[in-house]
Amino acid sequence: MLLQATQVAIERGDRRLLSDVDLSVSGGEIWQLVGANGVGKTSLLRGLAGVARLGVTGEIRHAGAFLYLGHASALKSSLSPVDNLRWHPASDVTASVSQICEALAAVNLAGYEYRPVGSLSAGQQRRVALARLLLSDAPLWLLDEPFTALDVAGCEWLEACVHRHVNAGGATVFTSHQPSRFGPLQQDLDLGRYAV
Amino acid sequence: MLLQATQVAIERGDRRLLSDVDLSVSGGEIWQLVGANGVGKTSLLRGLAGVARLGVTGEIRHAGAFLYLGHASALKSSLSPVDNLRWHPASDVTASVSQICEALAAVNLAGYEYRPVGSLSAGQQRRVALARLLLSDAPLWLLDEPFTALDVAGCEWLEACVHRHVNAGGATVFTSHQPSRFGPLQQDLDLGRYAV
Amino acid sequence: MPSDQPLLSLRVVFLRQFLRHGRSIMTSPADVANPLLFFFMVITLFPLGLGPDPTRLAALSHGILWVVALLASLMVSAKLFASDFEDGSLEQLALAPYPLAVTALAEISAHWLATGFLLALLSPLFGVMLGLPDEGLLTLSVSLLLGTVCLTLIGALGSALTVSIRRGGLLLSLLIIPLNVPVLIFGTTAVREAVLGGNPESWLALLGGLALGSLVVAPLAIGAALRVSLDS
Amino acid sequence: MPSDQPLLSLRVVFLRQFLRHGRSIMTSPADVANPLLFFFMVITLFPLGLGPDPTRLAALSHGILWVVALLASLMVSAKLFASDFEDGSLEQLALAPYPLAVTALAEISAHWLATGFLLALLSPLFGVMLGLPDEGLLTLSVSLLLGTVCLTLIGALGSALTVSIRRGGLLLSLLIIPLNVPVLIFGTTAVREAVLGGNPESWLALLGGLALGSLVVAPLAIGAALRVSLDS
Amino acid sequence: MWAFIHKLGSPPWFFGFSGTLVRWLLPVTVTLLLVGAVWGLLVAPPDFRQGNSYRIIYIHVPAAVVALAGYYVMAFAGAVSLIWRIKMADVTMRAAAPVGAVLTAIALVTGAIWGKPTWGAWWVWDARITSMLILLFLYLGVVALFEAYENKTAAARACAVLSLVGMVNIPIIYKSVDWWYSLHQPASIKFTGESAIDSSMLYPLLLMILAFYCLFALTLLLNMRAELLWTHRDSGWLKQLVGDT
Amino acid sequence: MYFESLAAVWHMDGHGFYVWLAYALTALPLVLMVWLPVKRIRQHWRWLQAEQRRSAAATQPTAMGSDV
Ligand code: HEM
Ligand SMILES: Nc1ncnc2c1ncn2[C@@H]1O[C@H](COP(=O)(O)OP(=O)(O)OP(=O)(O)O)[C@@H](O)[C@H]1O
Ligand SMILES: Nc1ncnc2c1ncn2[C@@H]1O[C@H](COP(=O)(O)OP(=O)(O)OP(=O)(O)O)[C@@H](O)[C@H]1O
Ligand SMILES: [Mg+2]
Ligand SMILES: [Mg+2]
Repeated sequence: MLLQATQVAIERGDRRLLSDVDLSVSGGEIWQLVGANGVGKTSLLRGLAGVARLGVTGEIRHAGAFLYLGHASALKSSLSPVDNLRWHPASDVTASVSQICEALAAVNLAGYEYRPVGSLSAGQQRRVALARLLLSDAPLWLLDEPFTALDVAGCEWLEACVHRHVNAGGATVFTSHQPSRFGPLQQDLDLGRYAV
Repeated sequence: MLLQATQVAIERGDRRLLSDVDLSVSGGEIWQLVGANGVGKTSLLRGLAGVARLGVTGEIRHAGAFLYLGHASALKSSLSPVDNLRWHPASDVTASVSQICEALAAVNLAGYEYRPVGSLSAGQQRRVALARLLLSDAPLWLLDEPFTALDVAGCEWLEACVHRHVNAGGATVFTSHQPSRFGPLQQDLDLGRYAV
Repeated sequence: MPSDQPLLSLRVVFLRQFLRHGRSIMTSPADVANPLLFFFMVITLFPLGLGPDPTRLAALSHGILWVVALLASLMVSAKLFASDFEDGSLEQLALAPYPLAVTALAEISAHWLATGFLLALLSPLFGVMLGLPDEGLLTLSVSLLLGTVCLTLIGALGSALTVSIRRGGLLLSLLIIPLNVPVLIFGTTAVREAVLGGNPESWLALLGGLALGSLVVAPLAIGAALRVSLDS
Repeated sequence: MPSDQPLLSLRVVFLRQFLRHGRSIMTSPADVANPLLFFFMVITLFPLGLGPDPTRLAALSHGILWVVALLASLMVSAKLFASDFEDGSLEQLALAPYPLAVTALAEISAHWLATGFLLALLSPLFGVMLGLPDEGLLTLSVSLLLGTVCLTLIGALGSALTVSIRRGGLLLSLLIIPLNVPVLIFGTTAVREAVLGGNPESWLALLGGLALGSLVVAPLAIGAALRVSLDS
Repeated sequence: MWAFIHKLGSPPWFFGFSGTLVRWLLPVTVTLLLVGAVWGLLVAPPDFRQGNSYRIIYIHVPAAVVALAGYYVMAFAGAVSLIWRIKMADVTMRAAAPVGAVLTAIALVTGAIWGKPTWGAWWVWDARITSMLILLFLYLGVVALFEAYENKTAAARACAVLSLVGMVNIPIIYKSVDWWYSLHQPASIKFTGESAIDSSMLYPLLLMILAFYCLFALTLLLNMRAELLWTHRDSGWLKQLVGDT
Repeated sequence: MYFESLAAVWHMDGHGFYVWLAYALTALPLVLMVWLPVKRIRQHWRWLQAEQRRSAAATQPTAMGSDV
């Protein structure tokens, strides 16, 4: 069991969004948080990660490390992708330049290693953020709309990446508005059912 | 002919992205700009709209008004949707509060009229920006990734909206990574062919 | 956006943009109160730094008040266009069928009314606190009224020039401090003349000339600078 | 992120974060130069505002230098956590298995080294420009060295408290100026005593005490404030 | 004692208790204020040096004293809310800040008015005056910070952190401003402060100080009740209370 | 009573302006400080009562709720 959430309720700005959400994620599982705009997917994911604590009640337990990638990509736009990836704020792991360049090549950004991130296109910036997946060894991934701004090839790469991760015993919880990204492999948590 | 671009070339930061792009858009047409991440879709659209002029060469002619909605939504996060929409910076048209509330209801934001935009979810903010489509009478729409962050119902609404607009003699140029949003109705401009 | 619609006259455009921006300022009283409070607080720092001796403070008061007004206006206008640039409003403004100079000037005017104008109105209060002789109070107020027009316009120019720079935008706009020097000199001299019983009018006239001049020149420069920022 | 990996010691975490931030500052010389530039430019305003009489300026110089140092630190720390908050780095830092207080302190230290420390080192130069007697120069430098530690920490607290507020603007200055008053008083008094031949040591000791105290208290408050900002 | 504090943290109990308290406190405060003001304005003899202008003391000093005490009330409430997460403490802190700011402003304004006939200047940078001004800034900072946050729970936490830091700072600020002033003190100003005050003048002053303390408590309670009514509008106990009336 | 006449009370040997100004500028905020929260409490209370009546009307059979 990598993540165990019981009876979680989410409030934002004095308004209750979700209540009694139960979720347990084990290795090898892919979970998609499903729901209309504004139902509380982002809020729940932030709660599960522990980024926001105010207004989050219930029990959330992690076994092991996890990697959270939110809407904001934690990239400094004046630094290059290499400088940005050299150190991940949330973990102890520091990557070597050659590892980083490999990861950047994998997300098809070879040649952009030393440009300021701010001068990349929307999809390229998202790719830099996703390169973190390759540099982390956390078994649980929490990804908020990771497919946004990616082109078709990018989406395929990300899907393959998640498959590999899951096959290696990891687990992924993600949000996306496109249904059934991973076909029968994935499980849906429909937040509409928990909305207050 | 609502938009006529001939021999357009785009440069960004000393690097030529696209050259010899020709595009002519007439009423009733839907054009999708297609291409991989970083090929220059956003840059071209900004060039067509005239937001950026440096590095854009070639001839671009508009007949009539147009509405450009970019990545940045031109919404003040501390103001409410109603205050934001009351006046569109790029046009003379001021909308009445009742019109605005109608438009907001159409994008399924009834009840959020007077909350600060910054406290809405990603998709809800996108919906506020798209409500501008309903308040404008420009015949040409230039939309950069308008489907981003929208849920399934939102995407359907936007598609219907574009259909209506086009049936009424308008035209739409948009970017999206999902191919063939509008099936046979749309035409693709594959920027990969013009990339330098 | 070269549109078919009959273009509105520039005056109407100005007024509309002015009202819009004014309303957006008025919805948050903090936006109006904070610059004044900031001014007040920085003024209290000077007696704390220079010592409380009333005669000495009185002799310095016109200089202190003017320098602080300059700093306050710098800090306040440094971010004038920042949010417009980041959220895409500036893009949209640039597409409007009117010169950016006019719309920018409207925004700046609303901003000035909420900061410089109020500051000039309340400045006699601060003058009294620093012991500025009564004869100088009116001149202080008038000189600030004219002076903050220049200061705000010049600050807006700095903001327009640096708005697209990712690092250090705020501080780079301080590079325009040299442009403010004449304003500072005319302003302080006017108040000093009034206190000493000379004739401040000629200095005030000079300030007025500066204000008029910058009202003509600065909007054009600001419009051009905003275009450059959008293109970068 | 309660991880299985052996946790690094806090010292290592601090050092690593410090180096990272330091490198990021070093990549843009503007970030380092700007506070100095601000200091320099604002100081040149005073002779213009107060009149160029050298003896009078010399008598006021310690106060002016300290007030300007305070304002510079105000402007610089205002944005300390802003970009971290906006681009999501703060979120990630909050997930790290270490107290936010430690990582924030590391960032602040790097920031101080690039601003306050340099300012203190170069301050004698500015002192000479304003005619501060030679006896005061060393004390000025030392007092600024200790004082900017407090100023930076308090500024960081203000930044942490206001980072999530959309119309923050000047709010930060309003919060921290009152807290900076003791630093200003101890600092100016130390320099004055040195100039007058008194004993500045006791005032410097007070400043050192303040610096130590804020090194203990401020990081905790900053950590709590950053958490609040993430939660809001 | 602990049980009492615990009960204070419970909104229904507090609402009932504060209702009774307010009903007593309101007439008491008004009476004290009126008696004190009439005594100070009309009955007490004039000061032998300042004449009748000294009568401002009967509002000036009470306002200043209570304003200073108010900051500690606010900061203490902030500490309680931060450590024990008691909602009522939030509400106390939130209510205390504007009240304290107004009292500080009153002390400053009446002091300035007093200064004109006494020193011939509306304002001088005296130690006590300056520290009072800084106290006003501290209060305004808390008020402004609270208003700036949209999420009021987060706002209360942020204000708690700020007021705690402010509380640590207040003695330092007061001491430092004192030293600052005594170092620079110019000869031209004499503060009448320390001279012994005659009992015929002292009694109304003490009465007014008591009255201002009552007023502070009263406005605090009223603000808290208003806040409670709104935040608990959906809770059962309040509905029952409304239904009963 | 120290003063002999009302005029003397008003004049206070030349200090009347300052004293009365100070008292007026104190009385005004003090009254507001008490009155504003009292007004807010009244408003909230009335709102709660109205709410209760509304929900009572909603739960009751419509035949009886005709007066609402
Ligand atoms: C803007 C002006 C003024 C401010 C802000 C101010 C502030 C204060 C404060 C904070 C206190 C309370 C000190 C304590 O708690 O012990 C106080 C007390 C007092 N003030 Fe003022 N004051 C001002 C002007 C004046 C003036 C002009 C006079 C009379 C000439 C005056 C006479 C007194 C006296 C007699 C006391 C009480 C005695 C004492 O505690 O020493 N004040 N003032
Ligand atoms: N500000 C900038 N300065 C310099 N180069 C830039 C800048 N912005 C973008 N570029 C470069 O221009 C190219 C095109 O960017 P653009 O944003 O137009 O791509 P796009 O087709 O919209 O991509 P996406 O699908 O990711 O949105 C990219 O390779 C990018 O690196
Ligand atoms: N900062 C905030 N303050 C108050 N309310 C907020 C805030 N952010 C979001 N909300 C509200 O919380 C609800 C859920 O927001 P959230 O971002 O979690 O939605 P979401 O499911 O991720 O939506 P989307 O599909 O649009 O990303 C929304 O209704 C929104 O109005
Ligand atoms: Mg979301
Ligand atoms: Mg793009």
